[in-house]
Amino acid sequence: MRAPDSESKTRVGDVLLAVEDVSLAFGGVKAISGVSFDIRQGEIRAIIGPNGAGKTSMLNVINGFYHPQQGRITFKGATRAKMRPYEAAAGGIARTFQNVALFRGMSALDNIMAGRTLKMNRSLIWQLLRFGPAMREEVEHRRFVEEIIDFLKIQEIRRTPVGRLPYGLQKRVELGRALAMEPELLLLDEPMAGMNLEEKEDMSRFILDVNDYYGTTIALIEHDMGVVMDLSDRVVVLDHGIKIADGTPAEVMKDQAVIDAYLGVSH
Amino acid sequence: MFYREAGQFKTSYTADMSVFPILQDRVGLAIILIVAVAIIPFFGSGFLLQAVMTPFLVFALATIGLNLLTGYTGLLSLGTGAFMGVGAYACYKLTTYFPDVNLIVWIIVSGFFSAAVGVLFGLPSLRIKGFYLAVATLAAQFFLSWCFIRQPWFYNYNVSGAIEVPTRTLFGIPITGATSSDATRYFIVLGFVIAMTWLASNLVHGRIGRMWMAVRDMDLAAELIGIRLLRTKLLAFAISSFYCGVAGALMVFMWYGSAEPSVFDVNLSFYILFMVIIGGLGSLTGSFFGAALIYILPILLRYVPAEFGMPIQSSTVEHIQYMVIGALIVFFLIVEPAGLARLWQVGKQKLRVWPFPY
Amino acid sequence: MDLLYKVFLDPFVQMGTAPDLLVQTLWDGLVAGVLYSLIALGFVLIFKASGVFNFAQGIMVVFAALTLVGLHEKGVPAYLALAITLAVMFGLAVGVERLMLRPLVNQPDIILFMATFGLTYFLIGFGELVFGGNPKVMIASELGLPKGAVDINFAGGFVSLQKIDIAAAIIASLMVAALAVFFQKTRIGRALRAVADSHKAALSVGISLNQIWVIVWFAAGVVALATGIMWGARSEVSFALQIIALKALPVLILGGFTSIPGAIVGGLIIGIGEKVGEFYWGPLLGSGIETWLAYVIALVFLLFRPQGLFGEKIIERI
Amino acid sequence: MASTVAARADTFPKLLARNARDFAARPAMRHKDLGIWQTWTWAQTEEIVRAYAVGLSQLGLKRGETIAIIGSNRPKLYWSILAAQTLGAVPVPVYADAVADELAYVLKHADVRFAAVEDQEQVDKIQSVQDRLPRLEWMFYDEPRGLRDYDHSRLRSMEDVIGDGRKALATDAKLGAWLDDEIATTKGADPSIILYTSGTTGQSKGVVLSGERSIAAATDTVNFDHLDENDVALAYLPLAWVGDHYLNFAQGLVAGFCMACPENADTAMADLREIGPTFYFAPPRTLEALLTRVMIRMEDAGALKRRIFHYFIGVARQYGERILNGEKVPLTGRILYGIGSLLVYGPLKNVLGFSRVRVAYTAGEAIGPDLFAFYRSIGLNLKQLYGQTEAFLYVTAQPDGAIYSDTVGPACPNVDIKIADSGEVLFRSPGMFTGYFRDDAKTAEVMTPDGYVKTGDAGFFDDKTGQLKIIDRAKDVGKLNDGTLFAPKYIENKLKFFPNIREAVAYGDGRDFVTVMLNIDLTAVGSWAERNNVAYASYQELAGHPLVYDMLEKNVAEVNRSLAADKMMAGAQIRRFLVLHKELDADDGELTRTQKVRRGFVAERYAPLINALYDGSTEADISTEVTFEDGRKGTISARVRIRDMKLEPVPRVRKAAA
Repeated sequence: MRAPDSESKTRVGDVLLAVEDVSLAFGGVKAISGVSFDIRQGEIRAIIGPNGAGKTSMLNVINGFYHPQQGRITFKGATRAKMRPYEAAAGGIARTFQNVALFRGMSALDNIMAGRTLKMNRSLIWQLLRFGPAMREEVEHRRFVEEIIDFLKIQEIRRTPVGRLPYGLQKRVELGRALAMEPELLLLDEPMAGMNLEEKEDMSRFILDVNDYYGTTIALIEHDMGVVMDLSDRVVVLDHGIKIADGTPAEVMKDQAVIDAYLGVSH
Repeated sequence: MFYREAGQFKTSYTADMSVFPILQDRVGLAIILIVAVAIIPFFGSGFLLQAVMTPFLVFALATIGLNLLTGYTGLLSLGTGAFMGVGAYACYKLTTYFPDVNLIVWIIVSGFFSAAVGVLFGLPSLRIKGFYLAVATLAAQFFLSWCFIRQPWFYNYNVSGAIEVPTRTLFGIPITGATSSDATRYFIVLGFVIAMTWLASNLVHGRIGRMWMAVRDMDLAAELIGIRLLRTKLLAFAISSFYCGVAGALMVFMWYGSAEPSVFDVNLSFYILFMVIIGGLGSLTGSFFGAALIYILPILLRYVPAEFGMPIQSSTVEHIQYMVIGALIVFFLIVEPAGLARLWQVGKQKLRVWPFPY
Repeated sequence: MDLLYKVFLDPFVQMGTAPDLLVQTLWDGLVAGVLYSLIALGFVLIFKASGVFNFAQGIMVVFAALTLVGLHEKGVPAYLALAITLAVMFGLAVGVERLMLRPLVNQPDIILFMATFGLTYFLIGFGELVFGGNPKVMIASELGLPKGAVDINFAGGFVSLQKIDIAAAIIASLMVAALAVFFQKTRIGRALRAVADSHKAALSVGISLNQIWVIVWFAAGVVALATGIMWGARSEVSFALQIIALKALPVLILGGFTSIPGAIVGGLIIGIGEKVGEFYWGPLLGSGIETWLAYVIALVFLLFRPQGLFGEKIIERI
Repeated sequence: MASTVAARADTFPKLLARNARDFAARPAMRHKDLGIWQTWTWAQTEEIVRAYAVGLSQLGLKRGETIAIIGSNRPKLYWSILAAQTLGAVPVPVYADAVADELAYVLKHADVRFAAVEDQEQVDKIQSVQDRLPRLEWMFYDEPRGLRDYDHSRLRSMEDVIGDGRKALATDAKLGAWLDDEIATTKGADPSIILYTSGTTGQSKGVVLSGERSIAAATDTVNFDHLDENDVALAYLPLAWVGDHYLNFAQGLVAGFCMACPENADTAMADLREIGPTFYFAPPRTLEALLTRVMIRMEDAGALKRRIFHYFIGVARQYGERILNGEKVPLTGRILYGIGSLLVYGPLKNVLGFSRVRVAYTAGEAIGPDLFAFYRSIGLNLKQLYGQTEAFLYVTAQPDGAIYSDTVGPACPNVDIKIADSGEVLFRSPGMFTGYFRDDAKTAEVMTPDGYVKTGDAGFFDDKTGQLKIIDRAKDVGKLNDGTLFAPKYIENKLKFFPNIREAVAYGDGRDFVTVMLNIDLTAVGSWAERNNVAYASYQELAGHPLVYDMLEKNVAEVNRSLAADKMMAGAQIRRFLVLHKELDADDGELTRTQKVRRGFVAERYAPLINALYDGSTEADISTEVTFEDGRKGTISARVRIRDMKLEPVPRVRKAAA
């Protein structure tokens, strides 16, 4: 029973992240050219577009993995020129990946615990002794992580090495790891790729719950238009690295440029 | 089969996160410790202490050191021998200049020297990975080896070019040199190994261990959750080299008694790397298994046939040893690429679910 | 000041004042470089076709040379010994493929790398067991290789070129040329190149991966034998050579792991670099710096061009 | 000893106070939550319950009122029960998986103004029938997930209620004394709880139990099985079922032992293994499923291990029960059994979580002799009991050392049993109920004038063992047209002892002969199909497979043989049978929530099939409506084939011997 729409509008606040006139090229090949859009506090923002539209590149620019040749990115009011990914992480941007980038040799629990790294600060000496403050810190964060495990309903697989988990669960663990960072902005790169209907429904539920429960702002890339319609407050549409539409899902669906772009690749 | 886990439940995270959560494992560990501390030194022969156990422990310590770097952080190093050498030479120089300070202190301090050198040669790890990094560590290996051979200052200008361990005492008991007993030296090495294994285990089970493994498993994702790669890698280099340095110092002071510079050549690096791989990357238990197999097995090869009245020429034995080790490495890699630690784990798992197969 | 002068000026002054010595040093470096190149070539062959970083290439050189000399010592005529050695190297290739590569297929690189360590140990033990561990003299003259030196007057002094070195350079060039022809013109060669790109492509050429492995390991064995003969003729046949073989690593770093021209150029750079370094700068530090100079050159190089001389810049994608 | 003191405390809140005093630091409740076993001592439990009670009273819960408790086994729901009882209010537990209609009926019948529920699912369910429950005022939930945006004017989290109560207790000094007063005011004869029976027929009835009787009964059995504060039980059976309320809640409070709640239904097995209970109850169904899983998992073991396993299971069958009963066993037997313990039984019990079990019970239906023997032979002290909600569970229970698979034991301490002329079992017990809630007519119906309760079960005392033997529901025992005695359950149980048969329904009363409808066991038959390369795409296809029919025919023939051996039953052999195309399901009303077949309902629903069984057709069409897990409805149709059976000759010669 989700809050009625009118309420969800009030939940959306000021601009959290603004992308202005960003261009990115790899050795002459333009991936993104002159794209501007913003993400507001508390909203679920979808980035859609046909394959090769530059969606993932856009996320990579936002969290500092790629450095755009041109344009500005303003996050929480601060405009930055060049940012390292770990600085983006420290600033409150978390991320999941299209092809699950979990730490395969570690258990689900350890993966999510790793997401707490930035929040933990006991020194090497305490770490070596692993009692006193270091252990208290571990316990405190373990508790936090257990809440996430409970939230994502992955209790049974806590100790399983993630490499052995089915794909859908890996995606869930990855979301858990991102949540463990307590991000202000959560970037989800095709969170439902390769999932069956049931898994998709579960994941949609989780995304809405995250947005609702933790108040996390979410930017997601998704192919499934149904999912986008259901989840997102606003949608930005990219095609060949250019923004072709921006608005509510309903508006975007009616946009002729969008229809053309999608018809071109319809399958 | 021996496990009775029903009823071993955890009511706190501290208990849940302990390194040995199962009672039977704790009992097993206690038995091993008792044997190591109270039985071997009193009932073992001098040969067992001096030629088997002490070297085994030294190698195990070095293997743990390299495992922290290669197994946990995923950084391949071929410079272990040199880092061990730094520890040995640092300790030698320190105790020469300050003979009154207790040697145990210098062994620990020599680890810091080794750590510093390790960090220096770890700097390239920011930009280079995999085999490329291995070459960087080879540079360290050959450069440092060269230093030990060509720079007489390191070996106090001895004519032999080797370092001789002076006699040092602890509470009036000689702990190094010809007058010290095998048992004393064994105890010191054992103490270091137990303490440092415990510390390493603490480290890898906490935040730092997770950071290392994150870097190993997927460095890009690690960076995106806020891990600073260079710092993390350098920390791994520092701590790994610290362990190797201490192991090197122990090797010369508690085992060899004197050492030619060639002891710390590239072959030692490979030797330790074998132990890591055969033992199991990313496993402390495996480090002990690896050291045991690679070091103790050849000893058995040498003495067991003799015991059965099959005298074989010692050079022949050595050649066969090489062949057997080589073949074993390939064999183990084929049977279980994840090393003895994995075999151990699988076996343990089998016992835990016995009589079920999985 | 004095030190700065010694490091930055004095060596160049020496080069200018005694160009004959410089040329002699460069020649020595070139010859060493040729041998490094040959070892690196063996690495590249195997790495290209199977992705295995063959640590055992060094010991294969020793093993091949040892077999050749050992057979001759036991009374086998030189050329017959050469033929038998080739057969042994083929047997080795088959054995490696059957007993090592096949069971380890699809394992991570580091595991295959470690397996070649095992192979190294095995070959050391086996070689010593059969032929003994003492250094041996290469049967260079029996194989028809030239002896003695050619002295060339140059800039007031003279440069001494060993005939065997000239022969080495020529043979190495021929071998590289032969390999180039093999890769470009023959069906198997094309398959080998295909396999470097994708395993499926190789299958479509109609050659099984296992056959390809045998072929490349044999090719690497032939290269190793040639290297071993050259090297042995210059010094002696001993197991110390396997450490020198590690020099191939910096060569590969410079040249890239998959490029044959890279291996040649890299080998020459390293060979010349370390001889020149040793001759002019070595005395400053206490000599013997050639043991590590190659690695430091590679390391410095790596920091500026991590992808190697001929490699392409890698764009990381996530 | 705990029980002697317990005799003086005649309500559960009084017992709680005693435990908080006597066992203050001992664990009262554990719950696997957030990865570890969260633990509350008796002292903590009392503090929480008192705060909770104050919180509830502030919201208006008063003496004599009812409060519904709905959800799985969770500490907060048990505390809701205790908090309500502290105020003299009466808790009414409802099955968590009850559909909205059942829920509405119970809540309305029990006249609840409050409901303590587990989570969003239950809140949604109640809200969907809210218009039928005008008296319902407040709902309290344990799990806040998904409920944040709900209208909270009539909804509160238990955490908040407890928190408010705690604050009130801290600020108002008199409140504590008032609470003590409330506890003291409640008399032992006052209703303590109302348990709604799922009932094999018709609407459920509210069984009212009083505090003093509940505690008296629990005290007897606690002494009978020597339970004390060091014991641990896993509360994994439905909280609304008398078994859970008796075995875990009442016995736990009386003995002061620890009740552990699993993380969720999926992890119950793993949690069982972790917590390692010392007191364990499982219905035969669960034990059977467990054994099936053991055997299937052993199939995948290596040949050597499998041989070791089967050899020592054989040894156990030979000596295990005798060793458990303390009988004389040859030395070789003891040695072999000792080795078996080390290699098989010990590890097996460990993996199943039974290592520490001292006392285990099974009840609810007949248990297969092999099944029963298996568990006992590996050293699990499994016993049978017979009981019902109206008795507050126990009527009979087997004492250690006198265990038989086909009897349910002698009368429990202080229990009187009579067999009526009709064969019906009647009892009078310390824990017997005070009446059905708001249904005096029904109460009068089951009580005899001299104060005995009619169980509705037919049975007799076995001559050999002196223990009670239950054959069937009294009203279900019928006669064939030729006058032969027909006890359907007796036949069904014999069928169900075959692992391939999950459920059987026998018909024959007022007919010429006996017929049965069978349900295959998907796990067992599925694994058989896999081994024998029998391809199938659905349950329906597998159930109708000719090879499956062949296999089941052998089983039916064997049952006929055993029926023929019994002179009473020889005439009631199975003449024809069929295999149902769908599994009988509680969601479709075919089974009760405790998984018993509702014979009448099934007969109505499958009337075309039953007709076909008796009119000689070889197959029949059937179409039934089914409810899916998510509540949607659909229809399944099938053509079901019918097999004729040969009858076994009745061995007259043995008549003399019998």
